[in-house]
Amino acid sequence: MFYRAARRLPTSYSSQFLIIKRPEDRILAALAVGVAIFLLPHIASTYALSTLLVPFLIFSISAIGLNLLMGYAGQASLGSGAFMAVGAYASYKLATNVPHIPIVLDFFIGGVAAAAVGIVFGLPSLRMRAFYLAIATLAVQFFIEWLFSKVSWFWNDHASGVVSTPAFSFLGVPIDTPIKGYYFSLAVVALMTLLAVNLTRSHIGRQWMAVRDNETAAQLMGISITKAKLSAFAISSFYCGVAGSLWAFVFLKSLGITSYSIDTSFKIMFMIIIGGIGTIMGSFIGAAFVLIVPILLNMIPATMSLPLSTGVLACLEQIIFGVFIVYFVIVEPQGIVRSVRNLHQKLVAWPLTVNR
Amino acid sequence: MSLDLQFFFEVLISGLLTGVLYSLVAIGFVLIYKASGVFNFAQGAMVLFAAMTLVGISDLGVNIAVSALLTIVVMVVLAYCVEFFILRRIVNQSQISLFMVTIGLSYILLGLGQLVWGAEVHSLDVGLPVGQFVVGDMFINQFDLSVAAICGLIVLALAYFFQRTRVGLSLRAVADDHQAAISIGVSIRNVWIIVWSVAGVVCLVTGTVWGAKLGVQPALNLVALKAMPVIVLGGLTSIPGAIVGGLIIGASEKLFEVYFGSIIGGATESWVPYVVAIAFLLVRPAGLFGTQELRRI
Amino acid sequence: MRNISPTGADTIIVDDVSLRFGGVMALTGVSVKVREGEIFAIIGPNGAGKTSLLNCINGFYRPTSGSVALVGADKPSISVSSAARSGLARTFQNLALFRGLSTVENLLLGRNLKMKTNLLQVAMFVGAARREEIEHRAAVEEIVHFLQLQAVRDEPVGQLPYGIQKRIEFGRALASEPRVILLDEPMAGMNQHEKAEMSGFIRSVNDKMKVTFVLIEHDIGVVMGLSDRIAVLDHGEKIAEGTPSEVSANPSVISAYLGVEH
Amino acid sequence: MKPIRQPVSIAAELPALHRRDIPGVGISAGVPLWQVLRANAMEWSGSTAYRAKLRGLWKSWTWAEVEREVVSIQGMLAQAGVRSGTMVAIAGETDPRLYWYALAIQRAGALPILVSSRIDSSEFAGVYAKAEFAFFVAGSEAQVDVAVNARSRCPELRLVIALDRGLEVDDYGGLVVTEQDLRGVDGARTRVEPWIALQTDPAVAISTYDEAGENILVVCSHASVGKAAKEFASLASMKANDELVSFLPISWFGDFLQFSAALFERALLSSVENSATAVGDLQVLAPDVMLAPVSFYRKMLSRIEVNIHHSSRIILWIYIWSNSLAARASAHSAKFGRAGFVHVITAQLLDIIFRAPLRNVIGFSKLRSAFCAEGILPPDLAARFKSLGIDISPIDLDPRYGGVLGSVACPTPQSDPVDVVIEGVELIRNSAGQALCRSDFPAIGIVESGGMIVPLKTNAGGWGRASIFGKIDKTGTLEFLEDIDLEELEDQTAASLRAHATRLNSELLIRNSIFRPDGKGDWVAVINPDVDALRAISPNSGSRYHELIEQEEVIAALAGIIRKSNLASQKDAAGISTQISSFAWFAKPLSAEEGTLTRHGGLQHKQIQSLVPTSVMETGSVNVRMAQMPRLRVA
Repeated sequence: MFYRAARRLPTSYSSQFLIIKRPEDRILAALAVGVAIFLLPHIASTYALSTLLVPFLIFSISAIGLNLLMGYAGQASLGSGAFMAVGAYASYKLATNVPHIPIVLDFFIGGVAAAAVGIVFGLPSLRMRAFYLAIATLAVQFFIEWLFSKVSWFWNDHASGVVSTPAFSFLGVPIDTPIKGYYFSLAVVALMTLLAVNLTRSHIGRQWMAVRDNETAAQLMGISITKAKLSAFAISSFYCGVAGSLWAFVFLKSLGITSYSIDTSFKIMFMIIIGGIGTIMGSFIGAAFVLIVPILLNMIPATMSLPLSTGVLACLEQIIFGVFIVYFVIVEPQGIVRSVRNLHQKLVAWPLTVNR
Repeated sequence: MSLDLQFFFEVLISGLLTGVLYSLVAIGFVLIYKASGVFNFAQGAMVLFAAMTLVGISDLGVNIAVSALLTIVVMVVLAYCVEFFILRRIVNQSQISLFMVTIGLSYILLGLGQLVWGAEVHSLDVGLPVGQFVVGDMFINQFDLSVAAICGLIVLALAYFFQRTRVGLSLRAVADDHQAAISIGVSIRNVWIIVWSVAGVVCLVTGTVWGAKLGVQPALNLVALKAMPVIVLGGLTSIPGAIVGGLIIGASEKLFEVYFGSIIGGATESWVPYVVAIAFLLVRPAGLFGTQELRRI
Repeated sequence: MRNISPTGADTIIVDDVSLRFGGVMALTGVSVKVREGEIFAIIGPNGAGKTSLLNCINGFYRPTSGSVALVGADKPSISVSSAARSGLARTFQNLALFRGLSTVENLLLGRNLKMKTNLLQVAMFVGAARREEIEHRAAVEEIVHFLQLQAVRDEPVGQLPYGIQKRIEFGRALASEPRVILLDEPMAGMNQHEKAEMSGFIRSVNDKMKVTFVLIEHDIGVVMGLSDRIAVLDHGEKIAEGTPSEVSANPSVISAYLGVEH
Repeated sequence: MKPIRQPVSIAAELPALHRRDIPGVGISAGVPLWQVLRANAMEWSGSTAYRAKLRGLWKSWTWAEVEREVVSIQGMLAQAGVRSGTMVAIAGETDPRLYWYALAIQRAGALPILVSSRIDSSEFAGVYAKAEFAFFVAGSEAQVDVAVNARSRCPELRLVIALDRGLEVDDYGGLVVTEQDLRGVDGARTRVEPWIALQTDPAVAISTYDEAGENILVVCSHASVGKAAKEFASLASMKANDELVSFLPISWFGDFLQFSAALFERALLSSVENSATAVGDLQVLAPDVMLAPVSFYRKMLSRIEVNIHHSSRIILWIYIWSNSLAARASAHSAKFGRAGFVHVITAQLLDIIFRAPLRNVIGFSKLRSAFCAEGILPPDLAARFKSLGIDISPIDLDPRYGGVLGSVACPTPQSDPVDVVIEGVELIRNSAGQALCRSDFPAIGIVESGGMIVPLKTNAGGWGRASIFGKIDKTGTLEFLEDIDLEELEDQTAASLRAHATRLNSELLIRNSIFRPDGKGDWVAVINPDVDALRAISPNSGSRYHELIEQEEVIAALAGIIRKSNLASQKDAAGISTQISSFAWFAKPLSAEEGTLTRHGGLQHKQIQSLVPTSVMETGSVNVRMAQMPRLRVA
């Protein structure tokens, strides 16, 4: 009853480009943004900021990245973690060896490096389909992990494999406290989300979806499969790369290959499967979901005073995520976003049922 | 025979024998893929799960043979659950989403295994011979040889199972053509259960052997991941492919590690198999023994 | 049935094309000349190699021997996408739509080759990119209007009825403003009413936009009514070519059909 | 045509045009429509007058814009050679410009001839033979093609003005021009003085059909159009700034009158994109008054019904409760002349919690259709929607158009039927006691009502509703029918049809069947066949439904059944015997879920396959479509 269909008359094609179509939703979105900017940082404890919100923002970037590749271009990838690593190490090398250039540029170049790697490892996608490709991307994952654990040049030949990242400042403001980190990553997320949305609603996004839905027909439209797939890989990796750099510089303040392991890759994939494959919104929902569940789990023993060891909790977490994946792929392949959309339609149609 | 040549052969043979271990896992993959068209990422987890169950039960003081039987029962139950909760619900979904499901499955199994039997390393001794004996002037690991023998036995057993028994025949029918099989009245669900059970048994054997070699621990899962390059290399649907693939992978990773790995920092086994597999795939997208299905326009 | 066959210049020249799959000869020495602005039908029993011929023309298959030339194309259409660039559009016997996308998006993809803005512009989505999007959307709406697709404008095409999907695919071919459209059984599985509608669309596009058509169709009634010239294939060989009346009079054609009638 | 008079400036008479001080009168009926438009433009220049969906986008025009548009169109037409007395045919659908052209043509003193948008070239030639128009305004490419095909039979046809050419390019040797081309001509914008018409001057000619299905041309004077429009407005209780929806072929009389009514009441008139999108567009448009063929209107209503019934239990409960409450309220008010206090309150509450959202959804604020009869709707449905604030006015049903104009409720039959005076119609009894009626212009009521029972309006006691029942055919002969008991007549027909239904439905081949008039006094049986049974008798049992219904054997079988039923009807005809002239079937088999078929069950022309006359069946040669097929067959 809050949503209404009546008297909403589209009067120009550009009105189709509105990112959020319904005014009601626009209000909601505005509220959400307002909360994210003004309320959250101040009500949230430093702990929550640094262990929940910042990771959420960073992971939603990489989730968007993977979603562009898997959801829109339909190319399965298990190597997102590796691409994050590439980004992180690239910007680390840059930041440490060329200290004067602004940090944002570092991150950008980190992303570009990841994109380059992405293109190289995207090449197999031209010959391979489905899980063959997935295996190929596993190769990326393992190779990159090995590379950054063995070749000490990447972390400036420090004794230990884990090095601390240099402190940095943005526009003269040192990003040192969690709040600043939060705002910084929020800005980055906002920008990259906008870009992603633009891509997906443009003809480039359509080309990706065309390749996903029907390669033969896509060729027929004069789409170069090679270009489409590689561009998808490049941009996806770019997003992951930037996320990787943020992860090292803003969240961990240190750099080690262990935080970009295959588990990370899986985590990101879970995010988009649960959140909603092929939708930008889904990336956010998924990220939030995947990050919040473990925290809730850890609360259980405290609240219900159950004697559960952390090891048990870890196992439970694994099982739960496994169940979620199976559930969503089988029951709701469109992810949580789908359910949200249905709710919207129901609201619009109230008190009638959604026709069709 | 010159020393380095001898050394080469030693490396090669040990590689081949490791490859046999990979093949063991891969055979399970192939069985499941042939029967239910599922690319079972959870294979490694199943191996680990089987091994842990075995160890766990025997640690309760149960005779090893009995606990093996019990484990088999568990694997059959598992197979039934998989059929009931997953397979019958995901008919006509895209292969990649089936793949996703099995990733979820592997998480469940890993979690379950560790939840029930604990995450610490168990040593497992099933009385396989250790030590080495000498052929010519080469040292060969008896353990690996016996593993090879076991592998051979399994292949023979499977061959008998599929060629001679009724179930095996119906299973082959299903593998060849689902619709046809259904139309001649093969209960596809039963076939699924059986195959997953058989795969479970194979997993148990594999797990036992691996466990005896490296000790039963979650890390086994990662080792089992290598079976994936093996099967894509061998071509998903053929057991000989799985074996040959295993041998190739095993040999190549060992040789590479020994001759180049040291130069570039070692521990290259983690990725070399994949690179080899991809190299093959780029030449033969359907793998060594796989058959290329042609697209109809 | 109309017999005024336009005296246009040859657009597509299929010269002595043979196609072999392993042991099977799909086509043996087929030569066809399609004239500018005509509706050219290819008929024949099932498995006569009709679709293979179409696939040769727009580059899905490379002929084992012989050549296919699209007159006025910058280069011989060796690949599918280059064929598309040189103004060749195509629909399929069993639809090749982008099932996940809406009708409008499918049609917009038809105009893909006309979209020039690059990644950066698109990422900003202001100025050129926006203008381009709007302009092509307008062009697509023309087709939506022409094919009466307004009701399904924003529906995902996957769930739409078969007849509509056929129409959308036709529209997608149209959207690329091609010189030649290859139609593979455009009316398969339609009822008489839908067939009439479809041939109406084909005819008026041919009349008004001067688009050349090459079509495969089983409904002889439709073919006779619609096409200017007909080529008859049987077992991969061309057994007749000419106006509808000539073809239907041709004894070898009749025998070929009666031979396989059931 | 009337002799040419000199145009005079209308500035003088403008004040007289709107006498808003006198309530309920407004602009007097005799004023030509374009003057009404101008009056609106002067008083409410800013407010929106028309809305239309073009290429998926909604465009809207204010009264002032429309006025300017009409003037420029007149200039354009004058440039093209339209003079006073010229005849200009118009055909098209759902495009407000069509109306504006009509106004511009009237403004030029010429006569607009409204032609059905679904006309074919031979009918077109027929209309031409009657009117010999030199100009033709074509709403869409379809009509252009019709005109082009008919050009050989229309020697005087000089110019086809195409409003929407789609992808078309060919101008057929200068015959076809687009609007843009004409605007291009220099001086197209030269302002031409309007033509001042008398009330009795012909305002519009409408090409429609008489009861025999023959194409006829109805000419109406400004006065009659105005009166009819106002009458219609009151019938649909239309108010200023009401929103109307129109998507009917312009030639449909009701459509033109709706347009003029909207003009008089200055209501906002929206056109949906096309009939396929109508339902969706309606939800967005949220109109106050909808004018639609009964079939469509019923579809809307029943769809809402179904929707509500499938929505949550609570909502259904509120819905039913609110309806019963509203019903009680109306009963109460009927009894005591005012609604009970409690009822009013609760009704208000319900309106807020239930109907308000319902409105937002369906876009029905106080949706009415003047063309939807209580008798035609399933009664419970009608009752429900009355209680939803949708009041439905009774009207006669014409099989082809789903409704006709001029059915005004006539509560009190006048005592003395003879001295009836109809506007411009004169009634006399001849020696045979038969009443003859002479009219200087064919009035709407008369022509539209060909062969039907119409209540005629008298001016006894001003706009008193006193009336007589008479039957007037298009020659103008009126015979009185007081002695006929209409209900009785209706019942007998219904009974006979029911008998048909039972006979047909008892057959294995036929699931169920409904009947609708074929406009020639006989009936069309629309059959929902049992597909499996059809397969059983068809030579190729594998064939699909749409193949099945074209097979000779199937058609022959069905025809046989119907012939049997016809004979039976003749034999045991108690009173009236109905005959089935032809039968049709649904384009796709109706499942049980798609609702049982009532006599008026949601059925549309486009759902029906082409008619197969039973007579054809008798002569054995079957299915013309197949006969055309060349001998050679595909495997």
